[in-house]
Amino acid sequence: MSAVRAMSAAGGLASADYRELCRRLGRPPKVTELRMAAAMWSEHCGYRRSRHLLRLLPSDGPRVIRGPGDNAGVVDLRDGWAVAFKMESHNHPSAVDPFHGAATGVGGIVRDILAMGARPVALVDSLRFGPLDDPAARRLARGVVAGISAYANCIGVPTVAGELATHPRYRGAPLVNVACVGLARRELLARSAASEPGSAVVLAGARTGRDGIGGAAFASAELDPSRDDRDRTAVQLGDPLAGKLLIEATLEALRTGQVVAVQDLGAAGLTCAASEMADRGGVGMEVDLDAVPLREGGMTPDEILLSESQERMLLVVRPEAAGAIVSLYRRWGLSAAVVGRVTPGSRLRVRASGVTVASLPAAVLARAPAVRPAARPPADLRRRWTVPPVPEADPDRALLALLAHPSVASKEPVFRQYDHTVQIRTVIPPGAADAAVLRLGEVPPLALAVACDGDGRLCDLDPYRGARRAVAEAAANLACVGAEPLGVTDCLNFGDPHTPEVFWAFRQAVAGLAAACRQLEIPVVGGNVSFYNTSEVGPVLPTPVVTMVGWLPDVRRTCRAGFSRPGDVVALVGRAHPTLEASAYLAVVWGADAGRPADVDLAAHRRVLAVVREAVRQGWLHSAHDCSDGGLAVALAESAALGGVGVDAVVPDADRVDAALFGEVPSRVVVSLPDNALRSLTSLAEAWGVPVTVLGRTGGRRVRLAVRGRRGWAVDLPVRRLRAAYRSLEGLV
Amino acid sequence: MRVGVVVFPGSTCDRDCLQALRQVGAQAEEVWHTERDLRGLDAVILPGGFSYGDYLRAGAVAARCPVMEAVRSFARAGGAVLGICNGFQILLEAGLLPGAMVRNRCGRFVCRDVYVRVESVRTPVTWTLRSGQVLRLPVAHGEGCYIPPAGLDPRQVVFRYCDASGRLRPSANPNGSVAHIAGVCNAAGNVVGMMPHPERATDALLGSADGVPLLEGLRRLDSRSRLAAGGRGR
Amino acid sequence: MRVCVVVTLKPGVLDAQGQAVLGGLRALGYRTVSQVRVGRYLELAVRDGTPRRDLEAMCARFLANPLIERWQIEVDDPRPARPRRRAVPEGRDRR
Amino acid sequence: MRVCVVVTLKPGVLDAQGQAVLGGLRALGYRTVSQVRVGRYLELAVRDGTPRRDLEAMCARFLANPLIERWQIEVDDPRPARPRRRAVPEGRDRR
Ligand SMILES: Nc1ncnc2c1ncn2[C@@H]1O[C@H](COP(=O)(O)OP(=O)(O)O)[C@@H](O)[C@H]1O
Ligand SMILES: [Mg+2]
Repeated sequence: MSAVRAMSAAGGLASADYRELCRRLGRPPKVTELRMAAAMWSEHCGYRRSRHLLRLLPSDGPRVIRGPGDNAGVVDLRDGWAVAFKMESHNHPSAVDPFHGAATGVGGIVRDILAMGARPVALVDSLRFGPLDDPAARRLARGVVAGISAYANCIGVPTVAGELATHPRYRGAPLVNVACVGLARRELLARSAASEPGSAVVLAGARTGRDGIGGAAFASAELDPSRDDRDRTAVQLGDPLAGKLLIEATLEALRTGQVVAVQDLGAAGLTCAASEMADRGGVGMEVDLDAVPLREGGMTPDEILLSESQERMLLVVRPEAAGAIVSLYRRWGLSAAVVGRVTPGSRLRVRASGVTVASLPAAVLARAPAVRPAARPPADLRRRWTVPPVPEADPDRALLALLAHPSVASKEPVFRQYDHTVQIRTVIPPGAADAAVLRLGEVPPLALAVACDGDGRLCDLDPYRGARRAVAEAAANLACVGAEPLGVTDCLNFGDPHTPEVFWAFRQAVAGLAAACRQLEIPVVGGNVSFYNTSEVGPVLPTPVVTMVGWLPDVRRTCRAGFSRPGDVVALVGRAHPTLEASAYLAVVWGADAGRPADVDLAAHRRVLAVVREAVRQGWLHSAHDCSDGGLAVALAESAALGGVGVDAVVPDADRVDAALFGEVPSRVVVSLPDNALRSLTSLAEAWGVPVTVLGRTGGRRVRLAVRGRRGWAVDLPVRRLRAAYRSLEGLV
Repeated sequence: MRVGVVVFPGSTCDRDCLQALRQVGAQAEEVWHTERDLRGLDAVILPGGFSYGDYLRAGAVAARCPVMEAVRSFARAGGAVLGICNGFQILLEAGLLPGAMVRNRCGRFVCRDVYVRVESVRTPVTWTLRSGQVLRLPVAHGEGCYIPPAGLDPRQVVFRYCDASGRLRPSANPNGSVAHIAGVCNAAGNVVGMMPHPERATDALLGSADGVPLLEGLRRLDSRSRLAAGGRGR
Repeated sequence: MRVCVVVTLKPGVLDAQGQAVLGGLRALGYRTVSQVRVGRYLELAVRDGTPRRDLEAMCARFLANPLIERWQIEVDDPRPARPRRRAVPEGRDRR
Repeated sequence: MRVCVVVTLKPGVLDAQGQAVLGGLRALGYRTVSQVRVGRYLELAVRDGTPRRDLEAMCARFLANPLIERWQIEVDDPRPARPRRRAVPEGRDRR
């Protein structure tokens, strides 16, 4: 037994897993095999604790070409064009080295899109940090933003949307999720399943070095600052120039028609790519490590197999074309070499210096044994559903505080550092509307829209409802620019799955995502799970993040969020009873994360979105903005601040003034429109059974808000002051 | 008019330039960075991006690659050369334009729309415009703070950052450029470098179409030389 | 006092900049150069007598990334009466 | 031989990086730092005996931009029998 423990410990595999490996092999593993299994059976690569739940997510739809299980999901667009998208986390590397961690996160997700044969056309970043008054959190935020900016700008992919929120529960454990969207010709879509025995296996891109060894296992363990030395090798450095060249070279290689399959090298490096490609295709593969182009001398076979050096792709190529593909990469200034071949059977054989260091069925590595952790709701949940008695805050001050909170404030200081205009597609840039809009010169006048949402605070109070709200909000964001959803990719950020409360939240969140996507008929075509997001302050808020991609039939018919003209009617589409439970108002003004979040009525939500979407497409609206954090008052103030136009409005009453102004509930959209369009809007809404309430009119230089049935202006502030509060992130990142 | 767009390793705006040139009716083609012969081209664009990762200094490595010898002879023979953003930096590093570029004053990458005022109409990109005309164009760069050499001839300044009404103001200058300079040309006027991206301002949908006349200037160069031959050059 | 800090990547860490510079030198015909590593150089004006451990802490916490970089501090403190030898002389080299 | 090159901006040229580093140090509470200049440090492996003027030319033509930068070359040539004093010692400073 102690021998088992010693062996498994040396390879980094738990003893139960070690026994399972012996059973699958019918013999004890060689040391190299053990290390390969340890990497592949890590949570990060193996999805051991999440796989059975992820199956609940609906992944079918009439437009879906590739769903989960591939490097990225792909949905059909029109005229032979398809859109690929996927989101991934790079939380742990970013905690250790924010700049390089975030940069390599961008590189990694871009290669997933590339591996589908798609040209990356947009990036989306979703970020969480501890409160920014803490210098350490500010440093993390600055480093992460700088890292994304450095990599994304350098490879010429615009970063067009994103999120940034802060909460004490992300202190020391930031979340860095990046999504990439790509465009592909359907007939050029690549496969990731190796096939055609006899084909050559080509490793292309950067040379293999010692960086990132053990990264997969690293992302599957909690961060321990005292283990500085061990983490050291886990930091990977990106080379964005190589990343850019890899995009061009790989797309060119795929156009030759000689590439049978391709996959990026990510976690667990060559081990993961080779075993997954072989397993997916039901073939074997031989790899000769002596042929791998190395960056430094003296690397052991294990290091070569597990290196997480960035900017590499593994290609399966028709044998007669191998030479041409290798020289194609070299012409782009990258290294490339034939490192093996596809074989009949199902075995992955690895040789080094003429010795076989590993020979095992690819499935042993690629199909990690499943684990079903225990789940239990937090004992204090019900207590946290009770809202403490709070007095009514001064509405002016509450509004300014909400606008200035990093989660609400303008993210311009962030996205000003991102090139968001390269590739000349960006019709609605970040910050201007609820979603970004990109024109598609390939299929005019179509356009793509992208939005990204997730609310850890809501999920901490009710992960099921919180996840549903994230889906609902992303869909609302798309509707506000006139777009219809094509699909979702998600990133699930949670703490240690061995903690039953954490795993319960995970399970609830997946169920919520699944229910919402099913009912809204939006397929989940890919995603990523990140566990072990834990620091001294405990696990992070349970944070499922949803990136939703949609399309517009006509890029000229879209809409922004800011009031654009004085004298427009301001109306609220959708009517639901706002509540202070789980509201940003309680959190920001009263420091209370309390109450049970309102659930979203998805049937009603769909109808509201249908009305908004159609109104945008008809060209009736001058602005559309959904009510989210901070409720109606914040939505109105944001539209005023964005457009630089004031507003006088009377909001529907509630039991308290603060609830009327700042209460939250999904399925409400603030629109502005000319008088002559109001009748069209109301009759459309009537046909859908959706209430429309006229709130007031744009104009002037102040935002003045009253509550129906109550005297005087509750809020009366110059737009200038709202704008100043809204710009509170200036200088912080 | 045949316009070549040079593709350096790490260029990111090459495809955008090709697309925008074709949109204004120019015949546009890629020129690989190892090319040594630019015969047959009427104008050359060095596009934006991060050539060679901008490692060392922006544009430093690209300025020393083979195609730049060809660009040098092309320019010497009077050919029109436009460097945009990284292309501008490459021209500076190659010594085809005067001055140098350092990091933006704020220390960060800046992506936003700016206004520039046309200061010289004696160049192949501005000859169809009015002096003093204000254009709205996007910038996206980390190293755009231009430092002119001592005694730069003011006639070599082609664009300056300004506000919407054409006034020179520090708040309208995105990078701290000396004297608000956004673009310069060589003494002969045929080589131009500019930080803003005209190819990104080719449709009101993208926020501005003010880049169109600049690219059209290139496309219509032959009519400019006819004008010049007829003695009506500006 | 003047403090010079040289920050370099640890051996084995990918140095993309160094590669690009080497390529550039080769393209210019300097074939005698076989390797280039690129680092950062910082020159700080610090109040005289600032203890060494403060300087070390600045490097470890901010000026360098201890995971991938190492650093070298040279202090030019006028106070201790030691010979003023410049470790990394300032200014352009005189030929 | 090993050649170390330090490239710094000429005085008077805006050093945005230096400003940013200074700001960062201040934010961390290091108030004794009053100025920071940031430069580049290059370590080249060059064939022994490469003449000084070649190194100068590399700097003037490529490694630095003479318009805004100046440089300092330190050569660690094993051949000339002079004391092997490292100008910029490599490796992390030992305490
Ligand atoms: N939260 C999730 N929702 C839907 N699909 C997921 C999720 N997490 C992972 N997947 C899918 O599981 C597969 C494996 O994911 P991952 O290991 O991140 O892929 P890769 O390593 O190729 O980037 C992918 O197809 C991915 O889309
Ligand atoms: Mg992948």
